Amino acid sequence: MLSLTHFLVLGAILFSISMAGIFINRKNVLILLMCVELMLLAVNTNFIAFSHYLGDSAGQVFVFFILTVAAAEAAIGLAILVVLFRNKRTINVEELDTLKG
Amino acid sequence: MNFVTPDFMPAMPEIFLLTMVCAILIIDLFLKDDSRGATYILSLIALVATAFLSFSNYSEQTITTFNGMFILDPMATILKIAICIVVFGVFIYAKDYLRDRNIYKGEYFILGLFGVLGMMVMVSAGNFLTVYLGLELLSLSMYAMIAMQRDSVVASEAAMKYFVLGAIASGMLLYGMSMVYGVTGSLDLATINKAVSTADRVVMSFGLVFIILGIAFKLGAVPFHMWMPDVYHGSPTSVTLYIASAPKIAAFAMMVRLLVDGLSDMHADWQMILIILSVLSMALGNIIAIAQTNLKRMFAYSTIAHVGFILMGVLTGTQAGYGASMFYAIVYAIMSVGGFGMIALLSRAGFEADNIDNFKGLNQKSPWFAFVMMAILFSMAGVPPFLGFWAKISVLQEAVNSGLLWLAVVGVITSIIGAFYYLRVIKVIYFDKPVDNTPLHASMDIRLALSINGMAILALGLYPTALIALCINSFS
Amino acid sequence: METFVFYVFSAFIVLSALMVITVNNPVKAAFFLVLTFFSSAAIWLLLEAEFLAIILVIVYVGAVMVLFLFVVMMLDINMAQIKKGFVNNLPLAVAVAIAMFVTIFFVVGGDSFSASIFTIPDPHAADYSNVAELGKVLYTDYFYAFEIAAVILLVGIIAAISLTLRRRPNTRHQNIEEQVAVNSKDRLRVMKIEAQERK
Amino acid sequence: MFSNLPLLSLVIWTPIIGGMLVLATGSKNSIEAKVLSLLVSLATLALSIPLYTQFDNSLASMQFEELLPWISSFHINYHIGVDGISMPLILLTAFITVIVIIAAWKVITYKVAQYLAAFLILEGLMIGAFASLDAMLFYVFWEALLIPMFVIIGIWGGPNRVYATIKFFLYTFLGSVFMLISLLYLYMHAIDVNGVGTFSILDLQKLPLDLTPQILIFLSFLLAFAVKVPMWPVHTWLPDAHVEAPTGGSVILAAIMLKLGGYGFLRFSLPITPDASMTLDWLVISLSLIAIVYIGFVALIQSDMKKLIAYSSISHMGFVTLGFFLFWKITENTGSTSGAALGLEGGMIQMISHGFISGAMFLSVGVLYDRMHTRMIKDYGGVVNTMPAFATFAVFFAMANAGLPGTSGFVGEFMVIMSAFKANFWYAFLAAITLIIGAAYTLWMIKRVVFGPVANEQVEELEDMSGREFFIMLVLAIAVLAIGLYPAPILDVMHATIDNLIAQISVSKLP
Amino acid sequence: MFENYSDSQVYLAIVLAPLIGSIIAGVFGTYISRAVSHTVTIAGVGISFILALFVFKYFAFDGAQTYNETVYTWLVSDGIHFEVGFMVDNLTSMMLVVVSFVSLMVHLYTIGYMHDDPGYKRFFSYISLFTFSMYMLVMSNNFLQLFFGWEAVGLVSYLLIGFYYKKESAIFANLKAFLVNRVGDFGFILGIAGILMLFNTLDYAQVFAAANSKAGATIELIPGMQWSMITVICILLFIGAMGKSAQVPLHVWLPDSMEGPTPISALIHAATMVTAGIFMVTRMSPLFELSETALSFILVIGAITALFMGFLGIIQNDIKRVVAYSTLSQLGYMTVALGASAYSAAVFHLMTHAFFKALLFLAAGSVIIGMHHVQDIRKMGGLKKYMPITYWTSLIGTLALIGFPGFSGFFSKDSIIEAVQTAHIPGASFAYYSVLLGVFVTAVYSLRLFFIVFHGEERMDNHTKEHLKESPWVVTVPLILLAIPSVIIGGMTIGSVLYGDYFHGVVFVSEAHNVLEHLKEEYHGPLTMVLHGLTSAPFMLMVAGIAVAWLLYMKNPSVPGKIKDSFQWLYTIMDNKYGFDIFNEKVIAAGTRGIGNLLSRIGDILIIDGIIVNGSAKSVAWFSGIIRHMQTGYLYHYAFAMILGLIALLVIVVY
Repeated sequence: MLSLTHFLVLGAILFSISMAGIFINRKNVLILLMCVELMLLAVNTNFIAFSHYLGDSAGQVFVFFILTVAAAEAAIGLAILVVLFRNKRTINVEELDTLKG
Repeated sequence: MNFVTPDFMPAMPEIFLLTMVCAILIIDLFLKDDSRGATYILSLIALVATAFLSFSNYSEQTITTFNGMFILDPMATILKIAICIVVFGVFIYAKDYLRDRNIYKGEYFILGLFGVLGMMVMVSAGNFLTVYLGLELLSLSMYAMIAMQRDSVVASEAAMKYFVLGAIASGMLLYGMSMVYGVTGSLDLATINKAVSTADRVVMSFGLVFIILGIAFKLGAVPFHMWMPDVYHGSPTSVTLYIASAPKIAAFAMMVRLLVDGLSDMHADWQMILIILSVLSMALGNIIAIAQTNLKRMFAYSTIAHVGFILMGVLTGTQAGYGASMFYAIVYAIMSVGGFGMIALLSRAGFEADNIDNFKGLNQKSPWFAFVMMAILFSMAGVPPFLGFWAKISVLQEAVNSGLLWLAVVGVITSIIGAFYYLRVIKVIYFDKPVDNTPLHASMDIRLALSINGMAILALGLYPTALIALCINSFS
Repeated sequence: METFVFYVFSAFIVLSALMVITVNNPVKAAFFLVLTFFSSAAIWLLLEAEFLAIILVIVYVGAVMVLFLFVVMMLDINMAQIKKGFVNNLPLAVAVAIAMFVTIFFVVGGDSFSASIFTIPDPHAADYSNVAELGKVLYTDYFYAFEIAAVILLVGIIAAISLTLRRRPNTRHQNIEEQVAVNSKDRLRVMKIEAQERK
Repeated sequence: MFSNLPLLSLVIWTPIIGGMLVLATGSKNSIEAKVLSLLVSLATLALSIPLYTQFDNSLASMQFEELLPWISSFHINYHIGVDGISMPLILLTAFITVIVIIAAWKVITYKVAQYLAAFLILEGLMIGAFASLDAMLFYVFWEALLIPMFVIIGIWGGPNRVYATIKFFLYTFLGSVFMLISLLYLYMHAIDVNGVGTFSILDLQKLPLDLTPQILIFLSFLLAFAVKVPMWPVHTWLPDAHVEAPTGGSVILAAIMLKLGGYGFLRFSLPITPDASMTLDWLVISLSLIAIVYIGFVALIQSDMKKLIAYSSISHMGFVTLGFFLFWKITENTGSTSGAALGLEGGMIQMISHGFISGAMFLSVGVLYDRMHTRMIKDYGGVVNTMPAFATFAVFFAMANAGLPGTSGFVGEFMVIMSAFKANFWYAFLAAITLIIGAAYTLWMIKRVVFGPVANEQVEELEDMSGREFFIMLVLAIAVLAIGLYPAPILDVMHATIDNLIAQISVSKLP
Repeated sequence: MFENYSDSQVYLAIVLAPLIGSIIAGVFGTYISRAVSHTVTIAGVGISFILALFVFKYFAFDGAQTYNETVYTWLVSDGIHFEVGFMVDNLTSMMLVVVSFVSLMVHLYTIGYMHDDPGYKRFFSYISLFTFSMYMLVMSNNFLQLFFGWEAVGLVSYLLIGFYYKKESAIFANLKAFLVNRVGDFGFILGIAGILMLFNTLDYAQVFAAANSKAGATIELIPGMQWSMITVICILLFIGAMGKSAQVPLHVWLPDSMEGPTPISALIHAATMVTAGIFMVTRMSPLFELSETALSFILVIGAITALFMGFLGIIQNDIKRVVAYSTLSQLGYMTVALGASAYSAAVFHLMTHAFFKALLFLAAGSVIIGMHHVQDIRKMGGLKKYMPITYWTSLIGTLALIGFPGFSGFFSKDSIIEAVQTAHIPGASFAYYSVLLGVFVTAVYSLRLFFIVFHGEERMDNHTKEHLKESPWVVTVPLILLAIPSVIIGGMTIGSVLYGDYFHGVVFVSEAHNVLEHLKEEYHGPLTMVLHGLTSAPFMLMVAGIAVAWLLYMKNPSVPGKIKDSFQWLYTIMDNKYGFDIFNEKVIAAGTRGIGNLLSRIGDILIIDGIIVNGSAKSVAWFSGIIRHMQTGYLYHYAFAMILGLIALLVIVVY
């Protein structure tokens, strides 16, 4: 039978993959944003799993809000990306190094 | 089902502010660019009124409402007032700067006020959910504000970096919250606090680390500080002003809510983590700041160092320690807004005064503002009789009282290193000849506000009693 | 049965997530992300979170991912550049991911969340409405949070508009109001021109 | 008439507020700024005189005490008062500031108001530090006075002023932050012992304390005060600061600020950590003797007059610290405490005397510098030919610096050597070497600068002192001579206090 | 006139009169004329001289008790009263007369000698100040004031040697004088400190009263070795005396001090100041008597000075330097007397020496005036006919100096020689032969000077010769007035001073050392002594010395050159004054500067400033410069830092 651990491990895998994604991807900011979405997915899975196994709806409500916020976040993130692209004509992560030191 | 209408009164300031922002948003739509002053004035009025409402809401007792999601206690009231006052200053300092750069738009003020709302939510949060939502409300407003100067390469780069890292950090915070939720079965901080003793220790610690990461990111503690120099540097000064000041107060509140209200039984665990962060922040912040030539960047590193001190108070785990940190956070915000305000003051159309060399010979151009800047810098360095000294003292005192003498010693050693770069700026202001002799041109309001800011640093330094007492009493 | 479903969709999730981070083309990545979301929705259904599963599909896939794709299409991204340097970063990424996973696994994979502590809950009755349950609390207990979420969305709107809306001063556009309000004096001017001698 | 006034507060705040007013006159009206600041400094001096005349010599307790709550959360009070140790130093401060302001009259032309205001504020802060009976109040004054000094050296200083100011500031800052930690520790310890924390110096002096914390606290105090005094090896900021500082800055630095370090030993180190002082007195004594001898040698080869005088200051301040820490060695050696007060009072009078002499020496260099714009010894020679009046004073102060009996410079050295002999012959031996080296470097400089044939055309064209300069020198000379010939009045005010101090430090504070 | 001599106002008047004169001439110098300045100073000294005579009479003839009163309390510390006060007894009154008399003569003489000098008023101010200082020294009733006077005379000496401040050599000499004196003072102040430690008071009377009871006190200078405290104190005090009284090796300043104007050489560097050491040791006789070691040390130092400084007189060509070396040698005699516990003899010689040596210096000054400030004796000769008064007074002085029987010097010097002969402490026999040989040497250099200057070939240039004439009366009168005591004072006073009870109760001599008691048995009046002197060894040596001088410098003036050529190495040694100056300059002065340089360069600049201070600052800055590159600007590095931090914290907390 499926125990809570199954879902948590799934979440952990997703979380780790998103971490890996942040490192592998050094060229495209968009994919970084997608990695963030993956991370949130991992969190959501965790919350829902807990909610289910605790028999408490709070976790689900939390996920609801996370989804809401993530949507707004994505909108703003993409808007910033557009602004960035207009300025630099690139979204290459490696070229985002004007500011350093 | 029986639904009890919650008590709205404690949240009156927030409700009022939200109403005001919406009103301003609509009014702003109908304003032409040359009458943007109305938005500015209305925003200032909104802040003052909010601060006043918060003040009138002051209560010694802790009041909770909205099903425990909203907490009103003395700390919340004081911090809200502080946030309003600081942002009030931010708006004044930013006005000329914005106008000179053609970004004098209603969105700046509206987003700024939304950020204030977010901070107020954080300050009053009694639930993981409200902490998260307040944090996101603030963060999203700030991301947008940074990118607002759309033709600036560095601003968009800063916004992007802040956004990505901020998203990662909040993801991690959420991950930690999910873990804590898992073992305690609740999102309510008070409930969690009761459940900690019976909860699984390992998972709790695990979640705790993620939560601390979220806090530390917001505060800018090493090693979660990397965004700060770039973002402070890249943002338009008008926005740096904002990011660098009030949000630290909110971040402090978030730390208190999560760690003290929610996880005080885990004190031993988070104390250890915070000690590490504190030491790293103080050391690294101060050391790297020495190598900076950009003032905004330097302040960013100096902020990191200050954060180390803020952490030092909280990690003692004592009421007095929290009070000391709270005092420090407020003081930091006042100093920081003044410091960036000076940069805004000296900047003009087509010219950013964010290099240390831009301050050369300020004493010749304007002895008064040279003095104000000196007060700010000495205050940051922790030299009496300026306010920053008392902040350092309170925190160090609590560290010593908790037997963390060595940490206090680390603190003072790093602050000696810190004194060096502040002195370098003072040196430039006072001892060097001006490079260009363009006189200062700034409106009366910014001059007045900066003067009051500087004098507050001195006056409160001479008589910090009331402020300290307020902060300390918030926790007892 | 549930176990089987879990493993199948988990495999989908993991694989597609891996594809998201490894493919070069952001469009492909977006589609793999969509796949991940779909699979997750399935997993969520296993956890009796029907409303959220639906929301995930509708809001995320329907709105957010479309937004992503829209942006990808809009931006003229140089694909050749993106391909470089992938292998160099792989070992580090894998190391970090593994370290992360091992650390998390140590905590969640242990006894803390075993079935003995978190007993598998009984499935809800058939007339159980996840939506109703959430709806009930959302507007009562979570009223405050709900309002804040609304504000956040407002901020998202304001931000997105103010960041991306470009007023082009040089573009020609009609102003109906102006056209209608025009009168002959504005349009027609009678000028008296002095006769000039031809040189 | 004065009995109802908060005299001490007036003495502290008159110059500070006066300084603010001077600042407010702006840089345009330099003459108004000058007159105003002179009046303020004179008023301060006048206000400080009742401190002496109404002082009760027979009391060891604090007099003119004022106590107001300040920061109640940390039990920090605005608590001020004077005893026989601090009162003379306050008078000295008020006096020297008047001199400095007169000396600046014609010399400073750049941002006069700021310059004078800085000195007035500095004066208030220094007096505040001397008068503080609350450790945190003391610390506030102690640190705050770095700021005007920093500004003074930095704005009106020499070409290498940036290095000097930053070095000066960081050195002293480094020294004092550890003291701060110690004070915080003591506050906490007071909570442990009495249940309530305190920063009151007098209460801290009564606090029982284990040896290990005492030693650590002592070392932190030592660092703070040693930097200020300065003692070898934390002295290197002083020559740089002096060389770069404008004349007035050098005068205040040498005459008053160094004394804060010596004062700190008496007010903090000895009474708060007597057992650690006993354990580590060898350290202070060694450092003092090194300062006296080593620095004497270093002074000998200086080619810059100000540097030479700066090193000479360090060497002379070595007597102060030596005198302060002889108590235990004397009791160990002779079995009686007789002679200890001699050392302590000798140190005190050495501080006061050094205030006048070093001030006068720096002013003398200033007189020359204002005319020739060089401080190098080699640029001078035969000044006596063109400036006979100046030469007279220069030789006089040089002799005072060399500790000639009849001048104030002798009194302290004499008393400390007398006391040191009781502790150990070799202490006295090494200390007495200053008689030779001190004379050597001072008079060698005089020989090269003042005496001899006219060295060059610039010297040929020198004008003798103006009436203003003459007046300053004369006043200082009279002071130096008066103390040298009749030091008893100054010593009488401190007997009770010093005896009390000795009684305090002879009792162990170990619980 | 002054009925009650115990009235302190008399003593105050003695002290203050010259001080007031000095202040008037010095401080108000610009406002008064030359005449006023010399009048007031001479009046001041004159008053004090007259008062000193009365005081002398009071003590010497009226047999007054010792006067010991405090004028004011300088300071009180630790219960110890440091006071300024006067102690006047027979010794003091005699010193007062000598000092005031010589000083008065010098004041008068100065009117003539310094006639054309621009520093006229300054000079008068200085010498009056000196007189004041010397009074303070001799009248002191405690060690503190003694030290004050001690240093004050040093100060005036410094000012006066450097009187010609434009002259490099003068300002070098005064620095040297001050510093060498400071070396002595270094010992002196330690000695005073020792006194304070042992007796807890600096008052003479109390110290002397307690001296015997503290004789056994010891001090551990080097761990494990106990030294007698009294010996240590005495040697330290004597080091002070060595500086002031120019004993080897602290004598080097005295010949150089001749850079000062001649009246100074007479007053300070011959008659009074340099004898302060002798006076001091005599004053401290109750202490010195307790330490044979110290006495022995004194004896040997004195003997070396007496003999070897005499040798140097033979080869000097500067008229004043010859006299200066003679002074050194004579001071050696006095010191020898001290060492032999013949304090009275020392003071007696001090007195006679003051007169004839002042006379010789002033006579030399007269010659210098006549020669238009040429001081090289090789450019003189045959001055007898031009300057008769100077010639005759010089002769008297010379005879007194060489101890020709009947002259004052004879009585004092012979007594010393005999006293040493009688002494038994270690070093006595060395001292005896030294002083004996010294008689011969004294005769040689004195007569050499005399013959070369006043007799023989006239070697001056014509211009000088034309203007050569006897000095004015202000110069010659003091010469004559000094010549009188040079002749008679010895015979007149030897009976009471040496063998009478003049010093009874003033000078203390322990039974074991009491050499004068032995001599007293053989003493039967001055005349017998003269007669006896004609047959004694010193007389023979003196005659031999005169003969040698006559042979070498009158009869065969070419011989000295040949001797010099054949003993070149010896001459070189002597010409370099045994290398003391070279040693001081090359080793001590250069060494000190070297150490200073070393400490400054290596200690301060390199180690403390370079490595520790700037080094740490630089290393922090360097580290900062390096570590700032952690902030690469790359997003993934930032994220990496976060995740690494996260994992690290997880590892720390969870495990």
